[in-house]
Amino acid sequence: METTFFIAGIVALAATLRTITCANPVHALLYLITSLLAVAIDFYALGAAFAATLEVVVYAGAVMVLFVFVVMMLNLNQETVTRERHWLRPKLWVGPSVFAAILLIAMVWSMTVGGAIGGIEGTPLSANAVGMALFGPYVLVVELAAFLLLAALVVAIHIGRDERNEARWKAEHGERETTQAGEQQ
Amino acid sequence: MSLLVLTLIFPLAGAIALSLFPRMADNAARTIGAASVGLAAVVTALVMVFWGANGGYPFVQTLWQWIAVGDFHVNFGLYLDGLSITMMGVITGVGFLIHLFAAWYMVHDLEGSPGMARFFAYMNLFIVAMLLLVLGDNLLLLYLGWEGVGLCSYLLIGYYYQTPANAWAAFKAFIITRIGDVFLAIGLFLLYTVFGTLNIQTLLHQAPQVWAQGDAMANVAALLILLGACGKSAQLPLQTWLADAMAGPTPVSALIHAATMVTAGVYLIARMHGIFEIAPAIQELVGVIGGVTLLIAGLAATAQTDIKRVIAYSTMSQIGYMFLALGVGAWQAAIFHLMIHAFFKSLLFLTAGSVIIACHHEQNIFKMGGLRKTLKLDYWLMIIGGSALSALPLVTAGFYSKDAILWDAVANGHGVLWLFGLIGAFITSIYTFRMIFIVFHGEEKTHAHAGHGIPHHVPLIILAVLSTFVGAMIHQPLDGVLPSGAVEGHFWIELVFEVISSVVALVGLGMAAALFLGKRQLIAQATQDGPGRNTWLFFNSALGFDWLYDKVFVQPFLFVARGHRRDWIETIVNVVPGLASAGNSGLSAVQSGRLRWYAMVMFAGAAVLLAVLMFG
Amino acid sequence: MNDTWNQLVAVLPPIFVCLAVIVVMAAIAYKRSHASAAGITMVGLNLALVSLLAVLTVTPIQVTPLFVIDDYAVFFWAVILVAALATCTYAGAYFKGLDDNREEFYLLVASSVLGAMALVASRHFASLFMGLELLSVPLYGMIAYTYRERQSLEAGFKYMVLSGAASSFLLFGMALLYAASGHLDYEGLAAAAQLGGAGHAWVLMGLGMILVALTFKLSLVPFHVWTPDVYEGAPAPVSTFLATVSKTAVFALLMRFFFLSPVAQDGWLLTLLGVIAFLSMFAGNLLALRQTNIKRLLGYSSIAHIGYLLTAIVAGIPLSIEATGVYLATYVGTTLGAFGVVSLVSSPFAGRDAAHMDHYRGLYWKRPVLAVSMAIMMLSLAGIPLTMGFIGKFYILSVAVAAGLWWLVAGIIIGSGIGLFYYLRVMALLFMERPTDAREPSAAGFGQTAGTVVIWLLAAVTIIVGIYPTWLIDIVGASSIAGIG
Amino acid sequence: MTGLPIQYGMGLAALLFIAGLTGLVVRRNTLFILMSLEIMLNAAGLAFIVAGAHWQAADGNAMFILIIALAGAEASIGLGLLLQLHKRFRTIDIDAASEMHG
Repeated sequence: METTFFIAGIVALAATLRTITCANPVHALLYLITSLLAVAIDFYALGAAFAATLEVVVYAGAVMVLFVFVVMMLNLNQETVTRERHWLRPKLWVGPSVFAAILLIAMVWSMTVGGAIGGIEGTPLSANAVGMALFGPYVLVVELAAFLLLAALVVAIHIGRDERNEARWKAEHGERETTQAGEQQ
Repeated sequence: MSLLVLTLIFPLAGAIALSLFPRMADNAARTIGAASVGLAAVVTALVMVFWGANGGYPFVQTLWQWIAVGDFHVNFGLYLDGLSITMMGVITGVGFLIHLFAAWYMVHDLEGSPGMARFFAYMNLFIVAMLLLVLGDNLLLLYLGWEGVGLCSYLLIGYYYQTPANAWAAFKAFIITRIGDVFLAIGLFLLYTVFGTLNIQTLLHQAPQVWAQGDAMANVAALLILLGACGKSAQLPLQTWLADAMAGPTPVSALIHAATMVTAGVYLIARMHGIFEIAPAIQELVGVIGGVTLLIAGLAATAQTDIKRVIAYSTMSQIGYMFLALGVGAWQAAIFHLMIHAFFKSLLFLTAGSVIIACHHEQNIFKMGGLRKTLKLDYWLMIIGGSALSALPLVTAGFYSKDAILWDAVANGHGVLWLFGLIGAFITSIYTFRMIFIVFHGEEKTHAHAGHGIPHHVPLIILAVLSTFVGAMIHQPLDGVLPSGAVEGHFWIELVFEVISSVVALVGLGMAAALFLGKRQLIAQATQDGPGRNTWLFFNSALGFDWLYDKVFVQPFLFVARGHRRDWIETIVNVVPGLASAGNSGLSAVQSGRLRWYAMVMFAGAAVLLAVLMFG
Repeated sequence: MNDTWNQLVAVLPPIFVCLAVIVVMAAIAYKRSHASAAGITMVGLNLALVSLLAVLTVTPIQVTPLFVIDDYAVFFWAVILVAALATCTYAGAYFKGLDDNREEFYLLVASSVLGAMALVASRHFASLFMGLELLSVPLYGMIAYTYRERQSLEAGFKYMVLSGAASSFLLFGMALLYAASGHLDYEGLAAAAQLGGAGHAWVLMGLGMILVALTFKLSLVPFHVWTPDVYEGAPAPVSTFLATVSKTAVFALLMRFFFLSPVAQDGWLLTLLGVIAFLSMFAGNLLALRQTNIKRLLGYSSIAHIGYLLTAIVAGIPLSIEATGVYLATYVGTTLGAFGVVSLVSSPFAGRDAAHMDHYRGLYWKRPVLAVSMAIMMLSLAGIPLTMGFIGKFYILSVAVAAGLWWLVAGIIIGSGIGLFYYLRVMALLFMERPTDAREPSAAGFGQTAGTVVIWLLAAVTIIVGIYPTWLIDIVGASSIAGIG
Repeated sequence: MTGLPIQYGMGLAALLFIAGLTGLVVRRNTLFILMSLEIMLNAAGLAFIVAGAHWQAADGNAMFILIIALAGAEASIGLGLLLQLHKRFRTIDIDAASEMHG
């Protein structure tokens, strides 16, 4: 279990680092997916098989596909990569790296020097237990999550609308009803 | 007794309505402005009746507790006793008459330009603040009203702010009275530190128990209160603002700078009489300040050319009488004179306003003359008001009030102050009738159009009636609130002193007639050049106090300020705004608008915060 | 059975808000109508407000291990619902002229309110997290709602990215606390405090990361940088919502967390929080000093105000809860009024908001009611006596004095001094001569009238509470947090 | 104590978290900023799974599922905003969107 964890962990870390340093968006996305898959393996190693499945299906699957769509829509080319390289001058990394180091030291210190609090057995946790928790004590929060997704959906629809399509629609159907309704007030 | 609150609510509602609709029609503004104060006056009358019917005991209406955090409690409480009900009567009664007159006056003064609603909004707000001042049962509420009337006074003096001189006059009034306010505020802090309360009745009750007669702290507290009163009431050494305050519209001068606000100092000292009684040295000082001010102001009034300035100096002088009365312990006489003075002085101011409008905004008395033919009503009103001011015997109200003060001064053993008062009475007669004779007699120099209409006549006539002996018959329910201070003398002795002061007033009248009724050559020659001219100029500038203050305070201050423009003291003083400015620039630079930069600031902030939390 | 019934009653207000969301969605699907979307939302929010009275009969009550509905929560629910109602009223006038879909906005407002309500009643990290996100995610959309304006879009994106980063901090902090204690509810964390040396660093780090996220939402230094841009770019009603609902909910939560969880009462942590409060007072006021955009100015001023308010948590005395309630109620009322004026002056929607100070020069001569209300709000924000802002500030000062936090007392006083300068500058501007070429705000339509009435009411409340604060204090005094007596 | 020390799991999460944060600050391309956000959220999810595994309770997993919901919401809104930004500013350089400042 430990070996699996370490190997997958190293892969995840390396892939993540490549994601944030990579100039080509498509490559970066692939690295990110790799990283997510590696994290999923870690989940499995820690006994959270259900979470691992979700990580693969939802994260690496659904969410990343959204990114891929957008990358395709943006029509990125070699020029983008060149510009990206220009934006990633080493000088820019100095400041963030310093603070990253400070934060990392503080976090690691809190976990190690601050005191060990035990280990992980890696006992598998059944999906049943997770479901019982979600629809037991967490049921109201799950409801809230539903509203969260609804709100996100509405926002995405409102903001992501393509006005060209709409203009065509308007031309076909005359003035939009909303304007009329607004004037009726 | 919840009626009492209505006296505050009506004018307040008026002020709010007027300020929310600044573009309302002039007629609506006039109606709201005058009617709201009129309603307040009606309510005041009802309050008086009920209060009297219930035996006239002091009455506290605690509306609610304003703030209570820890040991600090301030109530929103109104206190009604003989003193505050007298003041209420003056404020709402005379105030209403002046508002009514203003409804006539402002139409002619504004001549169609906008600002009617603004004027009445300020005026109504003033009434609210003034009522709060006299009704507040604690010093914090009193101070709130005190600052409120100051603010309204400032706004109204600078009402015609387009003229820079008016704005400067407003500044001057604000700054000089503010000097007094600062002392008063320090006085309040001192009282709170010593007694742990700001409730006036509690303070007056505890003061004699805490402080021995003549206690140093009591003296300091009384002195601070006195300085506050001096600022508001235009008494020496803070008297210089009042004459310039005449820049405001004439009804303002009548309401604020004659009948009510300037007498707030007298009210304050009378209200805090318990403190002054255990600080006799300061009480003595009150009398001396009053005596000196009444002489200075009287002399200044004899050499003015502006009709409103003459009356303004006479106001200062009459308040001097009230201070004198307070100083000699004639508490009731002081408040009596306050009320009578409100009647005849607002009459004089309003009549002056009527004359000014009749003469097409002319205020210089030497450009008027012979007006008794065209302005018959104004002439007789001015005679009545002037007689009351000069305290002509028996028929005028001023005779009874001023005589009481003079008699109390003698009877309480203040011979010198009595002499001051007597000389003052003589001067009063001279300048009053000088003004009347110059304006209404002699050759006609301008063509005047007499004012007419109910809002013009009614207030003037009512005030004129009150300025005669009728006004003196009003009984003030001050017994038990203020020590009477009156000393019963032998009938004949009192009579002798009354005759003396009557004779003095009449001699003054005669002298004014001799000097100003005929060709006025004597005065004209005497003041043409040489020492006569210098004396005239000296008097005209109110004994040069403006000049003196300029030389003693303003110039040295400017000199020091100029000298230190670029040195280290200035640098230290400039550090504060400099720091603020630098802080603003520095922090604004962080607000670059760039998301990456914002993320970076947050990243750095989080890193530092968490590192400090871990290793700190 | 009876217990279930009581729990149902306790969650009636959120249920009404949920219903509003669903019905608005259905209504949009059926037929788009701005008026009915706004109307349905308002009815839902009002029903929720009324049902609070029923909730008061069953409080305090725990609903699932995640929520506790006590008088404290009910009080802040009331504040949130009132603020949301005002926002919707302003939005009705503001979006009237928008050539785009306007109905979704109300759906988003209602969802966001749901999140805020969950946040206020939460006693567990899961409900904290989900409440906070449900509060924020619709806000991304609301801020960028008029996305054809580049500023609105830019503001929305900035807020989304930074808020997302802050959420990650929050979650990581929670994970650390969970790892150290095995509990996710505030009171359960007490077990972690007893771990002593071993787990203490984990707990401290976890709390620190949670604080980073919450101080971001409260826009406290050094996480305040986003505030002015977002306030400026967002449509004026959204700025209103952001400055009131979002701040109130997060602060109420922070207060509850600090009072319920013993681990949060670590001395060093509180000192650090005090430093944040101190810096916020100064940074907010100094930044506002020479600001000419009124929305940015109000944004900066909100930084300073939350800084003052944080003093109550640092003090950590029983009076703090009362002071927080009073201060937040007065702050929300005043801010609603000030932003309401900005909203109405900026309506009908015509490109960028009328946020520059020049738009307000001489407003008194054009729209005296709005100008006088704005003047009252400025006085209240400055903390002048006889306005409710004074009452709030007085409370905070009393708390700081009672706890002996003299350096914070000094900060509040100096900050208020600086604040006086720019609030009065705005106020003076309202009464100046109106420039001839000023953009004349039109004042027609039902939405404008309704908005004006709301602002009127707020101005009246500002003054009434200023001179007669007892009733507010009594209400707040009765709203205690369940679990601490 | 047997098994994997919890520090390793949390340490990995912390490393991923800081990598994401650094990417957020360094990258100018809007797309990368959104990816960095996803990395940070994922790291927080990992932390919960690790902590949950330590206590052998379902809470960690429940929180992880909520985090995934949030990640989905953030991604959809973020990408929607990104497309609009691209349309309005004609670039995906985030520094271009800095009209408001001061």
